Amino acid sequence: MKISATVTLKKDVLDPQGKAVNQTIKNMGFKNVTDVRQGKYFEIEIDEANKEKAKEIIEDICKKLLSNVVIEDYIINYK
Amino acid sequence: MKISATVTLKKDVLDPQGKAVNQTIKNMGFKNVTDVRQGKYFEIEIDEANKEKAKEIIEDICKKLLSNVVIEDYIINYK
Amino acid sequence: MRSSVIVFPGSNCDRDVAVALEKFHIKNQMVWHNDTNLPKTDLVVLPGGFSYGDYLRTGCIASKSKIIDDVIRHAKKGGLILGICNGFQILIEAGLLPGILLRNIGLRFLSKNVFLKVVNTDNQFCLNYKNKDIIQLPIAHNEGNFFAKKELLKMLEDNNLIAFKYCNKNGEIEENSNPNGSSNNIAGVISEKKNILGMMPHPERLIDPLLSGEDGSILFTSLIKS
Amino acid sequence: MKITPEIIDKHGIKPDEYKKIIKLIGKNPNLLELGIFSAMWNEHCSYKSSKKYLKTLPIKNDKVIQGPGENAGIVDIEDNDAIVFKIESHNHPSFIEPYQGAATGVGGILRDVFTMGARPIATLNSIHFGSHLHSKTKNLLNGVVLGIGGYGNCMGIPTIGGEVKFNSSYNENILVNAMAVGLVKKNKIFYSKAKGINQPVIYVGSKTGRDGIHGASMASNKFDNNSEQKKPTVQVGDPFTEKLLLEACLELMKDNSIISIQDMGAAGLTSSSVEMASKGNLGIELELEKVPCREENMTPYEIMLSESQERMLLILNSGKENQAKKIFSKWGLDFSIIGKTTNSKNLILNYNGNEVANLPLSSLSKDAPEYDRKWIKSTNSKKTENPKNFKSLKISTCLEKILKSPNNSEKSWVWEQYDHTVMGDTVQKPGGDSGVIRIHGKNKGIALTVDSSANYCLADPVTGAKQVVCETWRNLISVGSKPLAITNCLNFGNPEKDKIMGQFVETIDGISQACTYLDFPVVSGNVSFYNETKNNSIPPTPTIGGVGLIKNLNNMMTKNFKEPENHIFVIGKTLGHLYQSEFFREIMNFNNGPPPKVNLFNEKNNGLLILDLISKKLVSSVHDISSGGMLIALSEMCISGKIGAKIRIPNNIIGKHEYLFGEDQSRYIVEISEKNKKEAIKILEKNSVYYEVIGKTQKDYLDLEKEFKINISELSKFNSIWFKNYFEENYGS
Ligand SMILES: Nc1ncnc2c1ncn2[C@@H]1O[C@H](COP(=O)(O)OP(=O)(O)O)[C@@H](O)[C@H]1O
Ligand SMILES: [Mg+2]
Repeated sequence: MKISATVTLKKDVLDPQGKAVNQTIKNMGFKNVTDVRQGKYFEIEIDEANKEKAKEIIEDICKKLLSNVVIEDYIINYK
Repeated sequence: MKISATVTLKKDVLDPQGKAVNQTIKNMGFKNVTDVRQGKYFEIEIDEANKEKAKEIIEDICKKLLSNVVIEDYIINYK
Repeated sequence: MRSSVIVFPGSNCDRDVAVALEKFHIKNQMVWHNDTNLPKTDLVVLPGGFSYGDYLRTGCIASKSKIIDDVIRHAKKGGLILGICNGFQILIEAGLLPGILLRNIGLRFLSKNVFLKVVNTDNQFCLNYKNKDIIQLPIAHNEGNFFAKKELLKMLEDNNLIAFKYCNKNGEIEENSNPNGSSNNIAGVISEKKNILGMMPHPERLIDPLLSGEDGSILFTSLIKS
Repeated sequence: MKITPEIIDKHGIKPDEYKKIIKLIGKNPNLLELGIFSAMWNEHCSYKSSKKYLKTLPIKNDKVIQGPGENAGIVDIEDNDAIVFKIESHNHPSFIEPYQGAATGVGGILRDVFTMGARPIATLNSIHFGSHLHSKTKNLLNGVVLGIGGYGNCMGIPTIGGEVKFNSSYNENILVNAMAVGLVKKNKIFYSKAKGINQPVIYVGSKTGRDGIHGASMASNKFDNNSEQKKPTVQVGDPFTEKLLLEACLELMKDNSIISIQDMGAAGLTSSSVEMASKGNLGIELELEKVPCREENMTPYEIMLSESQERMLLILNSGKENQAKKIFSKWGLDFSIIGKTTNSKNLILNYNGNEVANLPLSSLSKDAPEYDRKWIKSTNSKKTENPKNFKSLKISTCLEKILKSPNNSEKSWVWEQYDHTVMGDTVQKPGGDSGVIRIHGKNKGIALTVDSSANYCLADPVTGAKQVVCETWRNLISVGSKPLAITNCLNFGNPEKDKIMGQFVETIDGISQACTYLDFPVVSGNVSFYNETKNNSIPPTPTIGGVGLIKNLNNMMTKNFKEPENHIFVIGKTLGHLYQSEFFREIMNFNNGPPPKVNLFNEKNNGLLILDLISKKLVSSVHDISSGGMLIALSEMCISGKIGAKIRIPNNIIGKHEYLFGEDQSRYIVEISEKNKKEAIKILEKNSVYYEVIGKTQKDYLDLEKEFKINISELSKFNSIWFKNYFEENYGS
């Protein structure tokens, strides 16, 4: 099963990359872009047919590794 | 309008980060994870009510800035 | 004094810091990240470098290494721990120091000498800086932007847990001499028990007049001062 | 599969070359065999256009341990220490994907160095871009610098020198040349030559993917029924894996398990296996299913032609496999026994038990084509045309404009993105005439520099090439090192054009003359042809990387003025040659005319004299005069020393613009204290070296009598502002 997860910085955490991308987009002339936040995207291949079980495992991995809970949030997307 | 885009390495392109993350997940004892690919995730706030127009702009930004089409693919997600 | 430098895959200042330790007669051992136990040691050093290529988040994967459990035990017993650059990032990911290190504000790797104000000399690492509180050390990092939320910043300031701040050559702590965007110009922090120091600048790179300075030496001579 | 003329063409093989292949191997090649020929016989691997001329370079003296022909060159620096170094280009990949192109360029050249048993101790780079106004330049510059830094920083190897140049002739063909330098014990050098029959052939490092299967990939795509995606021809670097590979290789090299070792660079497994076996005059047999692969269903064709990075091929003494495997698995790297050496003198490839290729090795190496291409002499620019009158231009305005120009700006924006102090032995950082690295644990060091002068070379390839070698020599001298040897990267257009071939031939001639005269041999290098787009060729751009030895680091010299009230000497004669100068280019927008003449006698004489003054501790600072001329050199000494100077222009000169901005060769500016003046002059006169005393250092101001007086901090601003402004418009991108 393929499951993807996105990890983003919490709202109140500074996002230097997103900020810079936003600025560049503006400089390129796209005036109506008002904000950009950058995060990480993971595509995980898991050998587990049971959807619920897979979900639990990915949750666990997100918490323990893929995100730093102090500053980041994660979302898991099931296709 | 908020639109997000994910940029991932093309299928045959080496993904050193994904590889290292995959290995770590294995070392942490999650035996049934077989592959991880890592990409970038962007959340873009755009001041454009027309969905089609917004889509076009984001496409353009993805092509020109957020991805290098030589090695990366991008997907735009409309919520 | 005995020290252990932990070597992670991708560490690249492990030799440099070992050279510095030995120069000041600290008996050092290199310890592989995959070992479970530290040898008998007074000081644990997590060196600079790019452990695991800086992949995922800097210091994150290394903080899951086998040896880290024993490093945490060492910390709890009050043993000394020094994390330099990537070592600082690992300490944070391992939960031994608070805050987080984000990408430099300019999004560029920065390698240059910076001025630092020694803010706290009341810890084993900075004892000898007493009379010389403006020093110069090199930085070389991509992710040294120390970020802490308001409450944490206040806690660090109130409890005097900041070791170094970026400053100008006159010791003034101002925006222009903040190379990476760190909150309150913070370049290094210490733990509440003052036995752990994490810092972005590299003291081990300035221990020789030939290398245009010796401000780093003082940190090592502090360590051996009893 | 039938090999059609179209397939042959797609593999870059000419019809007569194809005939030659059939004759050499006595059969029609299959697709895999054709792919192997295409890789081995292309210009990049075979040097078919350049070989004839490369053979004429001076490659020996008593310090040279290894000249061209191995992964890198090696020179002796005494006490059983030796320096391994080479420069290589990664031009085309960097234009397509600047970050990855530049990064893998650094990765590749580092492997060339550590494959010989050396620990890399420094890297340098020479990068050329199009006009700063060209739409692609900013992004390319940014990506290349990030890529070089990204790889070198992660490896923990200081990047301590380089050059950055802009010229519209590189608009569609940027140059990224990377140089790596390593330290090895003289008695622990490893070579690529295979020895012994039935010895195991080992693959280590990263897995093989479908990276960089070049032009050939297009051909193979056609045969792929379900060809879903266009295959990537750009390799992605993984500096983390390379760091592990470095440490694992050096660990294994501690004992005598390795018979020979070769990195997989261009043409990957093909060229590495062919080179090792043919150098050893042996055969080699590989089982391709044993090659660790990253993707499923990789074909033998893809496996042999992949250019995946961070891989090495080893031949071990049989019986040492297990012990070696332990080391590589400790570092988390793939390790696989993929074949053995044989006495057949053939390359035999098997895949799941079937023979899929069988070629005589000689057909791939020594019998590969070697061309004597047509060439014509370059029409050198003459002093016929002159620019408009410049005599009335204010010197201060010209100085400001030159200091602020992209090519003459100081480059700290670039080198501050490179870790240049890691390893704790950087005794002279970027920004000086050469970087200097201490030999770990000792009080000696090596000086390193890379240089090029494409403008001079285009105007007159022979003189230009001589000049670059001399400039390298001068940069090494200026920091107090004895020049030892060079490596060279020859960047040119299409050698099938007689004009370009002429530039190449003449460049080699110039390099040879200078290196021979200065006893400054060429020990390694690389040729990059076909740097042209739509018939626009780059100018001939030989890049020279030089290495010098400082036996006692207490004698190292720097260019920054040290204190006020010292005398300023110009060593060497100023004739005022302005053609091809930065003054003509930046101020007059005038690009014609010949480059300055190079007098090898003066070059050597002046250089050795400077070394003598340095070793006798008679000078406080030294800087060579190069592009921009005397006033630019003076300004740089002021800026870096934060010390001013008061200069008097002599009366009896041709013209002050010529005097101050002329680019005559073999000149240095030196700072000498009152105390040492007499002694220094005595030595200068004894050696009949031409010198002038042009003024004195002073506090805070550069003061040119009757012309201007400017504060050093302002001067410094002029020189540092360009990069900041260029990128601030587009902050952080
Ligand atoms: N311009 C040159 N001058 C001298 N030697 C050269 C030159 N170009 C290439 N060589 C030598 O030819 C050999 C093969 O070069 P190359 O194919 O670039 O090496 P690699 O296989 O390591 O990439 C090397 O030993 C190199 O030093
Ligand atoms: Mg090689």
